[in-house]
Amino acid sequence: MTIELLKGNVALAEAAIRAGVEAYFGYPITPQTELLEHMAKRMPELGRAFVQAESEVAAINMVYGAACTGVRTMTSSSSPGISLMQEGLSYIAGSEVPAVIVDIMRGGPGLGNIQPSQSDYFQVTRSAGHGDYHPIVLAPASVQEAIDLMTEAFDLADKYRHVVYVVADGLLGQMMEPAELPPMQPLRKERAGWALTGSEGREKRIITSLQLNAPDLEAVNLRLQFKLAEIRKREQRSTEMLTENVRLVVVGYGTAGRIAETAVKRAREDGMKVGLFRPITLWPFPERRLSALADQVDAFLVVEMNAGQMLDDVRLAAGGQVPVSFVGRMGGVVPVPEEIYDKIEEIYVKLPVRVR
Amino acid sequence: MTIELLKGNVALAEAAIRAGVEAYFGYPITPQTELLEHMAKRMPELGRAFVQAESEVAAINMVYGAACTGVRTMTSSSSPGISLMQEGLSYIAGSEVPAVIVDIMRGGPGLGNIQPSQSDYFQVTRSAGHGDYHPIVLAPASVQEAIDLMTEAFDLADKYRHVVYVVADGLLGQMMEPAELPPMQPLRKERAGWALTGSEGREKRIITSLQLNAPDLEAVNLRLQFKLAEIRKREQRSTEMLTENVRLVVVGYGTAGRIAETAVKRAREDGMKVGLFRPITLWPFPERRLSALADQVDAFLVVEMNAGQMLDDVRLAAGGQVPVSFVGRMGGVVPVPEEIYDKIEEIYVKLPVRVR
Amino acid sequence: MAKGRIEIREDRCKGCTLCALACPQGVIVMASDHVNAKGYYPAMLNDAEGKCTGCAICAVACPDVCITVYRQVPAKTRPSAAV
Amino acid sequence: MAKGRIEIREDRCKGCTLCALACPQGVIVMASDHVNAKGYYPAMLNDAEGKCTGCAICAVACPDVCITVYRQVPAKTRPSAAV
Amino acid sequence: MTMHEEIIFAGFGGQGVLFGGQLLAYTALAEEKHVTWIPSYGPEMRGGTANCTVVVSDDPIGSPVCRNPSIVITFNNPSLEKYESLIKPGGLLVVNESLIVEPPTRTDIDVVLLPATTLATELGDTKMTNMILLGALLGRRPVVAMETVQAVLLDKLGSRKAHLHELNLAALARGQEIGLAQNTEQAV
Amino acid sequence: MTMHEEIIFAGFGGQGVLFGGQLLAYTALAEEKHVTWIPSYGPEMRGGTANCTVVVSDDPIGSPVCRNPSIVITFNNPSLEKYESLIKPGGLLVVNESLIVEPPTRTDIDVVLLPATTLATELGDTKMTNMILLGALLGRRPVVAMETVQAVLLDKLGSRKAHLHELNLAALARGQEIGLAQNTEQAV
Amino acid sequence: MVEEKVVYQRPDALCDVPTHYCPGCTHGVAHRLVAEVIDELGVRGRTIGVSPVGCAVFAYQYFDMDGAEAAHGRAPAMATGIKRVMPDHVVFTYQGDGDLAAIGIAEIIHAATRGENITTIFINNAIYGMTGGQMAPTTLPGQRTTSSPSGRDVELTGYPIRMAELLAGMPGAAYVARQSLHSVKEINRAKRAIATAFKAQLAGLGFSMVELLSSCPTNWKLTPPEALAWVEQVMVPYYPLGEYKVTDEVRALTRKQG
Amino acid sequence: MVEEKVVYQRPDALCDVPTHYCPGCTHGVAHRLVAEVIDELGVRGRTIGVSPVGCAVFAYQYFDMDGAEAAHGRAPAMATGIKRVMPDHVVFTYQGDGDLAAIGIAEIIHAATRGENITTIFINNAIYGMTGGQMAPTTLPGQRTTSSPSGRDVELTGYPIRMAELLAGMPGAAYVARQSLHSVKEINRAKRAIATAFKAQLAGLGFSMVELLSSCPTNWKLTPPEALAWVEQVMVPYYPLGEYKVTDEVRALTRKQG
Ligand SMILES: Cc1ncc(C[n+]2csc(CCOP(=O)(O)OP(=O)(O)O)c2C)c(N)n1
Ligand SMILES: Cc1ncc(C[n+]2csc(CCOP(=O)(O)OP(=O)(O)O)c2C)c(N)n1
Ligand code: SF4
Ligand code: SF4
Ligand code: SF4
Ligand code: SF4
Ligand code: SF4
Ligand code: SF4
Ligand SMILES: [Mg+2]
Ligand SMILES: [Mg+2]
Repeated sequence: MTIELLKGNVALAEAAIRAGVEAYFGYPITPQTELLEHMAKRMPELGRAFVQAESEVAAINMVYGAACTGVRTMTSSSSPGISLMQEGLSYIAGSEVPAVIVDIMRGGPGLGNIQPSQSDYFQVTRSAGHGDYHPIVLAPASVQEAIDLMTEAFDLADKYRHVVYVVADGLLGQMMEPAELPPMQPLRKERAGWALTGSEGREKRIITSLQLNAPDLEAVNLRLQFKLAEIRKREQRSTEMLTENVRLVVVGYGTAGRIAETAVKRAREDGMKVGLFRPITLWPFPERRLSALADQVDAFLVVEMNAGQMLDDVRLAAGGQVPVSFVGRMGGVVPVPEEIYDKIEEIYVKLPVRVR
Repeated sequence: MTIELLKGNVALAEAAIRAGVEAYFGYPITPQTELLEHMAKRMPELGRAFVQAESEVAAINMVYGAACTGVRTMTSSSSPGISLMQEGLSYIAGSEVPAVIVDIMRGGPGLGNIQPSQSDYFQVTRSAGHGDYHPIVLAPASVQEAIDLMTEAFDLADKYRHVVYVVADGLLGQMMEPAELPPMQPLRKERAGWALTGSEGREKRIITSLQLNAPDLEAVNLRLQFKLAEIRKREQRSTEMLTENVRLVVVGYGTAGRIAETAVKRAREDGMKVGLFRPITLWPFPERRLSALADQVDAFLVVEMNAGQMLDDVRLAAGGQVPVSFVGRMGGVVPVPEEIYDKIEEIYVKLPVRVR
Repeated sequence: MAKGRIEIREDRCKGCTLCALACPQGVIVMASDHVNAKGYYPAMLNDAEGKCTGCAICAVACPDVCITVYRQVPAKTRPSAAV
Repeated sequence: MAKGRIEIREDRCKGCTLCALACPQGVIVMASDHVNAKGYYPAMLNDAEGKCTGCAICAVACPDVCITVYRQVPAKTRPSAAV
Repeated sequence: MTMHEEIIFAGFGGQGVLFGGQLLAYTALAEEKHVTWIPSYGPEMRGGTANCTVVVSDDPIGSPVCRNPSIVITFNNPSLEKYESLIKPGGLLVVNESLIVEPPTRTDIDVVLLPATTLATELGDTKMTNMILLGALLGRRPVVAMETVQAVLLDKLGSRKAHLHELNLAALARGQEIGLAQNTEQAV
Repeated sequence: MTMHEEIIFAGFGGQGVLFGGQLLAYTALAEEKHVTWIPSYGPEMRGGTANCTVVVSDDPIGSPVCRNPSIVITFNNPSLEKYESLIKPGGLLVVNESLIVEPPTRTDIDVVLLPATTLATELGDTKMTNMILLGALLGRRPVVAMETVQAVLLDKLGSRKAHLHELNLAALARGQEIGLAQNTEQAV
Repeated sequence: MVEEKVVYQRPDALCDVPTHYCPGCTHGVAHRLVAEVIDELGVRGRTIGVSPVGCAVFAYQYFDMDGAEAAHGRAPAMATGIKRVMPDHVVFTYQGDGDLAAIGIAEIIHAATRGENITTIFINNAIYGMTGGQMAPTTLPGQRTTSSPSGRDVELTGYPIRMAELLAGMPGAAYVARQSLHSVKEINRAKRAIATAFKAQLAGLGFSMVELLSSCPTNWKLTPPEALAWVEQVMVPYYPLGEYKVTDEVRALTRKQG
Repeated sequence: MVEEKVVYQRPDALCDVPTHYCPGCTHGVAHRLVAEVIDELGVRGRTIGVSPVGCAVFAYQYFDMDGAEAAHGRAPAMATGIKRVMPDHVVFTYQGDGDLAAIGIAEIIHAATRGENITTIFINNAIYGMTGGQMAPTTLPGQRTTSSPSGRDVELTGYPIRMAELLAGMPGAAYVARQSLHSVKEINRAKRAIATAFKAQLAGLGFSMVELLSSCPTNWKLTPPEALAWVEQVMVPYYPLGEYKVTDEVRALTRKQG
């Protein structure tokens, strides 16, 4: 394996292929198109399924179909396309089949633009369509992490038979960076015990999200909630930099987290006791670790490329113990380290002395 | 005007008509079908527009079109149909045209069932598609309130040029209850200054959600956020029962709130100092009033017909000051007052004595 | 004319009358004196005269697959299989 | 033959050459010595011999509506309007 | 004490279950009581089951649903099996005897047993089952006044169904009579 | 001190702006430096503008974007107008003199001015503009070694474009020469 | 001596369970025909059925084979996903007219356009059955439904859509037919069409669809026999029966295999 | 004495602003024709245009009249919403082939089925222009695109879809034609078709659509003249030009009005 200069979108696509994705269904949309295009080239070459669907609605339902047969399957899109997938995602979650969705977010609402954004945070973490559930959401901040999380996304999807998002923004999708791809995984020979493979020699199997009877549907939901509680317990992931003995922790994910890293470093150089907390799972939100930090620091500063969405989760994790500030840009504007630095400084000088 | 025995869905439809809705576009789905059917009968009678669209996707985009001309317009659906409207709703919000959406929620995820549920809380309050915004969300708990809020929904939509949801569940949709309809409002003659009415004798007008340039889209978003902040300031609504001098406040909206009311009354009869807080606007969440209550009580108990979604908002409003418990049913199961009573009792006996 | 016979699964019958109307021999009647567990008046074979030909038309018409059809055929003497 | 003339809005021209290829008189040429503000080599009328007929074919072919076409017509003596 | 009854009507589709409940609800409205009516909808509909919950009260109604109704009318056997055990102690159970397998066994509730389907057939129309049962309920517990029911019923039927007025009134009366009779007989 | 440069390449589409940046990025990778390359995409693309940001560093790179780059190559006049004022004090500005209206005025930065388009035409191919400008940059600030650039370039061109090897190398050399020369001349 | 032989019995591919369909609803007939064909082709063990949202939502419970439940209108997309990764399996969708001709028209047309090698059984009953009788794209002019209470007004809602004709126009379609379920004769014809459709799929010839005119006594507010008469007298004239697309390969197939 | 008169100038209905289209892209020609027709009909002040998502996303900036921007593929639904409340206004959609024939095929078919009284200008350039050249439903067999890098494989992706033929089959459609923009002669024909389409709407006759074969030099990687030649030589044979649906009322109209 060698380190190559890879574009985020292409790296995601190739990582999925190496993780053994057997079927890709998608519809072109900027800024994720290179992902679909890489699939268009590679999947037929490898004898795997690639369909450019007539729409995102069709794409997600093709994913649903392929997922029912127990193969690794995925789609990718960007914000408006993800909105169109909400019903399908809810069916997938309700039927408990594994599927991986890449959302390379862009500025909204509406047609908005194609610049980098994180304004789908609520849409991806809160429900993905109607009904009571959260998808698992992974948010890489570099091309290498995108590759690693893409691989992991399939494992998590299979493990929990659940919807797993990998979310990034157009900047990461378009960026080239040195990274290493994992070796090609051999395709699985065996299909899971729930998969539709034809009933020859066994009882028939059914995959459905329908339970007309309320108590039956409640039972399904209780199982789902139990699973989500397990995921919440086991799969919270985050990374930190310089969070020992600090007064202020900056919280940001993906590109915003990465830009914040530079700002934090500069603030440290300038003598401020500041650290960085970067959630890697947006759902389950790494609340345990953040709550622990809330006991040790004087304030949090949330950085997002939106109007403040993860902010709610940080506030919930902070539990009213420390003040939480916010700095963000919207509409496809990417913040620069300087403006985050300025905000850090502004908050830092006013930090209350906390008696512990 | 007389008090009639009215079915929730029919009352919503007729209230919209009396509020001057000039165009209805919808697609059948249980448990809101009577609403569409009432419109199918009444709108042509009145010479107004009714189209049974080919899908919810088409319906919301027809609403978008009609809304651009400055007339009062609406659609109605239930959970899976609402999921399909997410992209269109995001366009409407991004273009800042007024539209009213009724969601008669049912059990999910996926096809789920058609029983009453509140599991779209996140989907309706958090974003409605991609991009940074919240729709206004009104949640009636009785047929009369449904009528009143339906009327108000159009006023709010016009006032803020924004998406307004009226959300209820199948129970309220199907229930008959005495209520009084307002008189028929005359249709507006004048169209708003932003509406598309043909450019004869004036400059052309454009309605779009597209701003390819990031700073331009950020400007749109800043305006949108400003508007949302205004709404948050002015439009928080809730109602309360017996919340003076209590130790525990039960928080529930819509049907769940109403069922909780009975439980609270019984608990009072049995000597527990318990009150009820019923949010009427789910977004903006009535956080100011609830925060004030958090200063006065020892605990909150949230009741929902879902796995605990408004719970986040109550926790945020409580700000870590008081413990927040939850009781809920899922999958279309409607809780009965008895089980809420049991939960109240369970919590009440363990309430910590809070020193104030 | 071939000789036939049908069996109707009364518990499955929804009393739609389609078999009775389809039968060319008119030997299916609807019960009028009792309902089945689902509350329907079921179809019944009323073929005292043995007019049923086993044509299976009723079975093809039935939306609920309630009807099994039998027909009498000359018995073939089966050659005893050499073991 | 009618006599004509065209004006090309150089700032709008994208140098696609379609007008030049369409002109039946061959009197439109592409600049090779300068680009316009957008960086394109614009089309230009090169009609020293006055061959342009004002047929407007170039204008119909132009995707960027850069061309205005004029044609010479016998002047009519306008009756002086009685005021 | 103020009146507050939670009443369930339960039976097959086609037995007029929902209309029986609605008639009670309309009557309660006419008497300016508070009232809610909720049908069960959804899977049961197609399965043939129909039922509705009517809450009638002197006070504004909170919950329109309940675990333990104070009154239940069961039109058929599955309904009896489902609801008998749920009725509040001291509550009332009105049973269509024509379609049951075993009679109810609870002793802490008030029970009215009557072969409503048979009685309806005798009156000349099985469709009258619901009126007979409602009559019996009101005979036993006058949640609303019979006169109001009659007036509301005639109003709802309207002139288009004038030919059915007599029959409906007779059915109500027949039920009421039995309800009243058993009332005397079994009064606790 | 460790090296960390934030470099913007900016010009028209068709001038090889993005490839210029990529070549630098590939070279940085070959030298085992940390590097990020980001194109501007979106509305600008259609408007004809093309630019990219390359960050090269001895340390892992946090932000791949910056407000104040340390080095900028402007391929045309709009880019010069946009970026001159943004460069960090002490930074470097490489200007394609062929397509500018006014020369840069800042005195707190290092400036290399060269008529790259004209020089490229002289070399026989306007497409060499990017190589000349990159050469000039490296002449002035050897962010990466010229030998590595050459090796990576030949590798990227491959045998299919073998006929272009010489020309590209010549363009790089021509630029480097000017960069070096002005370096001596204007050294602060 | 005479013996008794069974000349008709429930097909193996149909589970021995009651259905939730209303009395006289020909959804039941359509199910049985599909099951018979699958039995006769001997492919039950490698068939996967995709159920719609509509009255046939529980089709997966009735067919004795692997099955999935699609979102409303999306069965062809779901079937595409399945078929692409299970090309050796038989994949079919079973869809109503609301499902296929309204919300799902994009998915069915594109499945046909792509020549997706699946089979669609399309139940045209001129109404939305499951939701209680609203107008469908196939509702006839003047037909009263709960959402066209004064009868379908073609001025406002247009004319009913003829899906067999429309899909026959797609080059990717190998076999497209419309049959009816209103009489035993037609039922037998319908079964032959269904058999041909599945055979086309087994031979890998592309998309196949059989549209079946079907009754909805409940929402039409007719008795079961009246409903069949309505199919014959009102629907058939608007929706002519027959084969609308039979590629040469399909024709060869039916000739060869009888 | 001779005078000079203007024989061609920019139509009023087109704003005097530069477009973002690539050099030689015939989207510009289509815009101009629509604007000319609207001017000639004198309806600019009561016309509302609906722009698509695609290269023509900014059409609303170029037409000098009220305009809205639809979601991808949903222009016909949006236009329906507008037209139903503004029946006296002229409402048209302008859509690309990805927009109309892929994601938006349900909306266009149902607008046609309903006989929605709107006009659609459909730009078929056999590609997704805006997103950088992916395969469209109209991409020709063997055509290389970024999502069919070895050429469109009809086995896997099916055959291109012919929208004019398909929509002509809808009873609600009053006028459906396909014309091309590859030469001045064809451009003039296209204009006549566009005029007929708008006249049909003005007369309230139902849905009208003109499909225009259009070039995308950028994504086809051809020069503008080569691109026009490709339209003529490759596209026209697959997409025959002509009028596919002209109801008697429409014919009467064009006869009467010339
Ligand atoms: C997205 C969505 N929209 C609407 C519905 C409600 N719905 C369920 S079935 C149905 C229509 C069924 O009609 P049809 O497809 O004709 O089938 P039939 O019941 O007539 O067999 C509708 C609209 C739904 N479940 N999901
Ligand atoms: C829901 C959604 N999906 C995808 C896109 C991305 N997108 C923008 S334009 C376009 C296709 C444009 O192609 P076409 O309609 O043929 O128009 P052209 O650019 O060729 O004129 C796509 C897929 C989008 N904006 N929204
Ligand atoms: S088998 Fe034929 S004759 Fe016998 S009952 Fe059935 S239809 Fe009648
Ligand atoms: S056709 Fe079947 S369901 Fe109908 S009456 Fe006859 S046996 Fe019963
Ligand atoms: S008007 Fe005709 S002759 Fe004159 S330049 Fe244009 S095309 Fe040529
Ligand atoms: S056709 Fe128009 S844009 Fe093209 S070269 Fe001629 S004037 Fe310029
Ligand atoms: S509603 Fe209609 S289609 Fe549905 S099961 Fe009943 S009769 Fe059949
Ligand atoms: S990409 Fe193609 S369709 Fe789009 S403007 Fe350029 S040439 Fe025209
Ligand atoms: Mg139907
Ligand atoms: Mg196109």
